[in-house]
Amino acid sequence: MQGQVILFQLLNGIGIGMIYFLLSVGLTMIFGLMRFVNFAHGTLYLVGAYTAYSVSLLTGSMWWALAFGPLAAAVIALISERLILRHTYEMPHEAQILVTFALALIFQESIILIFDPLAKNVPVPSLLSGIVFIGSFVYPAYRLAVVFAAAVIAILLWFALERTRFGAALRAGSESTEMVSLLGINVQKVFMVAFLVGGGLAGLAGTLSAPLRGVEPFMGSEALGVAFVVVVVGGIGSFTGALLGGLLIGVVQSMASSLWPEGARLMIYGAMALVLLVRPAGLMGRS
Amino acid sequence: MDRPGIIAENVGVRFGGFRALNRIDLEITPGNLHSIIGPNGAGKTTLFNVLTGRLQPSEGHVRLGVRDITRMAAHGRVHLGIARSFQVTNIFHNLTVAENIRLAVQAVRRAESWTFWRGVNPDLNVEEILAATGLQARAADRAGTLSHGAQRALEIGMALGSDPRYVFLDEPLAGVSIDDIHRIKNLIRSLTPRRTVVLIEHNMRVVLDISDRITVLAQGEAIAEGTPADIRANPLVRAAYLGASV
Amino acid sequence: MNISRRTALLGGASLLASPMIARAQTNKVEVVGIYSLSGTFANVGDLLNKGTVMAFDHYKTAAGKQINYTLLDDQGDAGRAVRRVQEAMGQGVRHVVGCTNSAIALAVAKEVHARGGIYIHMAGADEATGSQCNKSSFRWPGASYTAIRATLEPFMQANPAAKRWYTITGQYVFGESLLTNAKAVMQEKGLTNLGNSYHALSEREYSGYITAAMATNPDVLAVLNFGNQTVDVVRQAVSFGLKRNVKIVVPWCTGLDQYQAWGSDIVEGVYFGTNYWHGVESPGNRVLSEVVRAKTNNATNYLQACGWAVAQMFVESANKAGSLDVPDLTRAMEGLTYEGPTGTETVRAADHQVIKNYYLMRGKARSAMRDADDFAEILQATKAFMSPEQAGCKMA
Amino acid sequence: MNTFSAYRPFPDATTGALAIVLVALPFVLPSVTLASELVVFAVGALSCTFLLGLVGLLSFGQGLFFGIGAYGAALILLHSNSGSLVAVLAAAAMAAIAAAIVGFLSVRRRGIYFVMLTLAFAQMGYFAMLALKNVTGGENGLTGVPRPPIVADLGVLAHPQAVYAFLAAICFLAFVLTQRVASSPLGSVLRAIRENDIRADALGYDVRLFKIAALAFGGFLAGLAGAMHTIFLGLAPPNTIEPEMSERLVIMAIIGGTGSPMGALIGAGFYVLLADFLSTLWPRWLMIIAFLMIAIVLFLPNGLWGSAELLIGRWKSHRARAVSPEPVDG
Repeated sequence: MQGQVILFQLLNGIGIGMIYFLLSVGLTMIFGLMRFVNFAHGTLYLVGAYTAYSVSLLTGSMWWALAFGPLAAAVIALISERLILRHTYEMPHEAQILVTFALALIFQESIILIFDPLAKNVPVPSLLSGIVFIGSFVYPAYRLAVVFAAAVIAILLWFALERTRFGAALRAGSESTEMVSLLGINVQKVFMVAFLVGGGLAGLAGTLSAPLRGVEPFMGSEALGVAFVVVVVGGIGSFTGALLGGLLIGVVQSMASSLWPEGARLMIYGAMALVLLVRPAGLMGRS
Repeated sequence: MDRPGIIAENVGVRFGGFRALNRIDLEITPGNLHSIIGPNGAGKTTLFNVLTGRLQPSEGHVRLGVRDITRMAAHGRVHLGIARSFQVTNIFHNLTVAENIRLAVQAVRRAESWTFWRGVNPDLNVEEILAATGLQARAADRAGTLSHGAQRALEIGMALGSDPRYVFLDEPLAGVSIDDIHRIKNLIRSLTPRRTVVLIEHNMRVVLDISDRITVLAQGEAIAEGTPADIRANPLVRAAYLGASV
Repeated sequence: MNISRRTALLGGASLLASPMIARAQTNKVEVVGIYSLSGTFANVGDLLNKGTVMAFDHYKTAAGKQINYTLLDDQGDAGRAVRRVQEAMGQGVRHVVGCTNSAIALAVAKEVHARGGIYIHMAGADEATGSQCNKSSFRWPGASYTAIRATLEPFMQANPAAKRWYTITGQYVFGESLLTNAKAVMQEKGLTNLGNSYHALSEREYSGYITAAMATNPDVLAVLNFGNQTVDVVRQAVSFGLKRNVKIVVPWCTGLDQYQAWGSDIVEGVYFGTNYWHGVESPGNRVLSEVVRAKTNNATNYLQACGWAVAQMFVESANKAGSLDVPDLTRAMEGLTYEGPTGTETVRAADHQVIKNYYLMRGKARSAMRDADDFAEILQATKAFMSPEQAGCKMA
Repeated sequence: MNTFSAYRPFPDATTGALAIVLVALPFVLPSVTLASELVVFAVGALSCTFLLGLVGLLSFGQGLFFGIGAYGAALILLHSNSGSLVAVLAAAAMAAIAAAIVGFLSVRRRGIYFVMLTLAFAQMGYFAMLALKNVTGGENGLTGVPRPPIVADLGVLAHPQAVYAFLAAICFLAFVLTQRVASSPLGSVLRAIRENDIRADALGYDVRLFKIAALAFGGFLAGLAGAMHTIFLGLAPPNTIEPEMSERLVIMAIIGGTGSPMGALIGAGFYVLLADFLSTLWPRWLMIIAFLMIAIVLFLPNGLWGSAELLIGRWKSHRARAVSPEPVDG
């Protein structure tokens, strides 16, 4: 029995971890590319989730939400990059933190204005609303679908980063800042794409998790905390790091909820501090 | 004189798969002006970093006389009398010239550096170094506003601030105008024999003129060592490095 | 103070933070409300405040004087709440209502008591009318003891076969207090407590706890926490198919707003305990429902009812006392009986707890709902309260 | 340039200005409690101003030390019969020790990694507070904290005015101490580390040790503010140790400008007064603050006080030029 519980916690952890990965991959790319600290990244997750809520309310279908959630987040990411964030690239860290933190506040308060401060439910797409039997245990079909979808996206992303010239530039740039200009690629364009893709993925994370946990206006800042942990654990700028970090944090959190539930949250920060002290650059980072 | 020398034994430095230094043995004799020369990428600055404590070698030892200082941090070695200047000008740009020197002088007075209940001590020996480096007139100016040559002089002045027994100067003449070269060259020469000077320099005329000993590095290996005359005559060095320039 | 010099000194700043509470006027009574409209608890504070505003708009006067209500936003911060109360009371205010969480209520209760005011609130912590009770503070809702007794006991009576229980509890004072009470009931009834999972205050992902619960094969899963966490735990438990063979009981639920957050698919068949339900037939609730319907065109939720109730208690006690002096009000309040949102409600003199109904409800199937808000039916209404001695209230 | 990194004489004109402002505050503000809150947060923001402005360390964990100061003072006052001053100083010392420990663990990392580590420790501190609820009261906090006289029977803190006077005096001393440190030999070392830590190391300064010391002093200031907060309110609520507290202190410091200790007072004042005023106007007041934050960062990179200083400096040199025919600076 105990072994089976561990197996299930592992499965849960992978599910959470995959969402953490989607949430964090944009943050780590932008971080790596520009040494830019985006405290507004959680907002994109928030936007994705609320778009999912609105779209599923309007159309009655979660499938449309899956398209619009990431799109809305990507557009918002792009607009804020063009309008505000790029003016801060030359500024010190603290200025960037303050500006992006302020942006996050603005979006959070706007959500409260547009909707209201209460939590909302987002229905699971009817096709996936059932449960799957695994031995004597059951598992929500939707959660399995999320793991599957995130895995597919991770593979696609890996392909785009490994097998295309532009992807190579993006990856090289995020792992070493000077590389992009050396490769003779338009840096501005790389930044824009990073924001667009990274924002879209964070939005997708929000969209996918909306039926799992509902939506509420403060989910963005909470997601940001987790995303930071994942990025630092994985190593700044590393795509594989975000994947590994996301999975590690997801599994640690899930396992801890069986072993030491009240400390589940403490554990992820503990894991982060531990990784930083032992491997300062993160699991996959280069110092 | 019973001053200890600085000794490198079998020092090697690797960055990942790249060997920056390989089995270097070196002895810096007290009171000498010892130059390290070699083509770009030969490992000169890496050797400097190992000897002054910015970098720990992957293998081998660094000793000061009989004392092993391989693992000692850079700031600790300053207190043993080992100071350095940097290849790329490395000064406090937003502080005044006098403040740059004063910080260097203050560094070896531990109690003074931790004093927080009163203003800075004006008695510190700043004037003398300003005079030696020819920077008196600019003492109150922001260091960042100095000309390149004056900044190089300030670099050396800061290295002298701790009144060191060993001064490591990394390309002090790089980018310095003809007029200043002579002045800085004389300043460096005047440091010995009271102090021991270790010098990295590309200007061969100056190196051959003022050095007591010269070590030649190429691709991380010491290929020759001797007096300027020895080095001038060494066919290996001529082939590897000096070429037709001498 | 010379106004012109003051203005000259700090420019706009003095104007900026000008006191918004008018000095005591003889024909008016100043009442302040402490709610969080920003910060972590903004989701609750806004609705609570609206309830209070609607009540004062409706009653207009207390003891013949016009009510002048001012909201003090505590920003979810007990320190700021106390500071604003200090400030208001320094300007002569004596009547304070409202709170968004227990920490704020306990801190404000001490402050109002020390400064000789009266405070009516809706804190969930048992201490409010227990170890930390005081002469100046009154609490409207039933707290954790009530929630457990009024929910679990009738549930157990109706489901004698459900013997094996598992609990998921929020790791904070209120959750602990629900758990302690629940364990006591289980022990009294000789039920098996299979285990408990604690989760942190900031937790959002419960699949781990739910999996742990499922592994023990329980008959009943009791969800012991509040707010959004309750919503999340139940939603995720249902998504794991738990409803097929496990009964879910949520002793502390805010009713309508949470049902709306879940949707009827989740609510169906789940048992809830709640302090208020808009469908209750009573004179007090009729008034409340009409006012809320007129203002918002919606049914009343628990938060609005709470905000309403503390304001109503103030008005009722003032009218009974015919005075707004704090000692008179306190005397009038002790033993006050009035038609409140849950029917006839009484303020118990010994610990200043309002004795009122608490409801056990069960979610309806979508097809059985008469209107969009008819999520659940009331199975039982109970007035279950700890005795003041049990609660440990020694009036200071 | 008007930055903390420029040497300033001690005491300077701002020392006197600070004294005047602290005396005037309770008279110009609508309530003395508002003035008290302002000086508490001024000291809290000062810890960030000091670390960021003088040493170049952006700590997102000052809320942790604020919280340790707040809870420390509350526990001392609840469980011993020491006077208020001893409680405040002891709590601040506890915070300083905690900051030194956190510093020891985090100064090995630089730049953004350092920021993340301080953030993580601040989060851990919050969860630890929740976990130790027998000591800290969990999410209810510690209430009913007594407010004994300052020392023995002297300095009774019965009235809000007396509390303000006590807090303002501590605030003044904290600012003066910070100014003193900034213009001392130690301050010059910290400034050098901020400018160029590799050079400072090569000159013979143990950069890590100096950073730890600076963090301890920053922790002391934050702890002092936390303890003042407890004296001010008579309670230690959980939000004193929440991560939001860290954010708030950093925001105040940056809004005010980290170029001078006065920036902390201006930033704290701006935030506290604006929050107080705006929250009565519009529940979504945070949005206005957020817009102002962006505007300040984009258009006044030196912060409010830094920009004001620049203006004053420009005006002075303009006037000097108008009076004397010779240009003043070359």
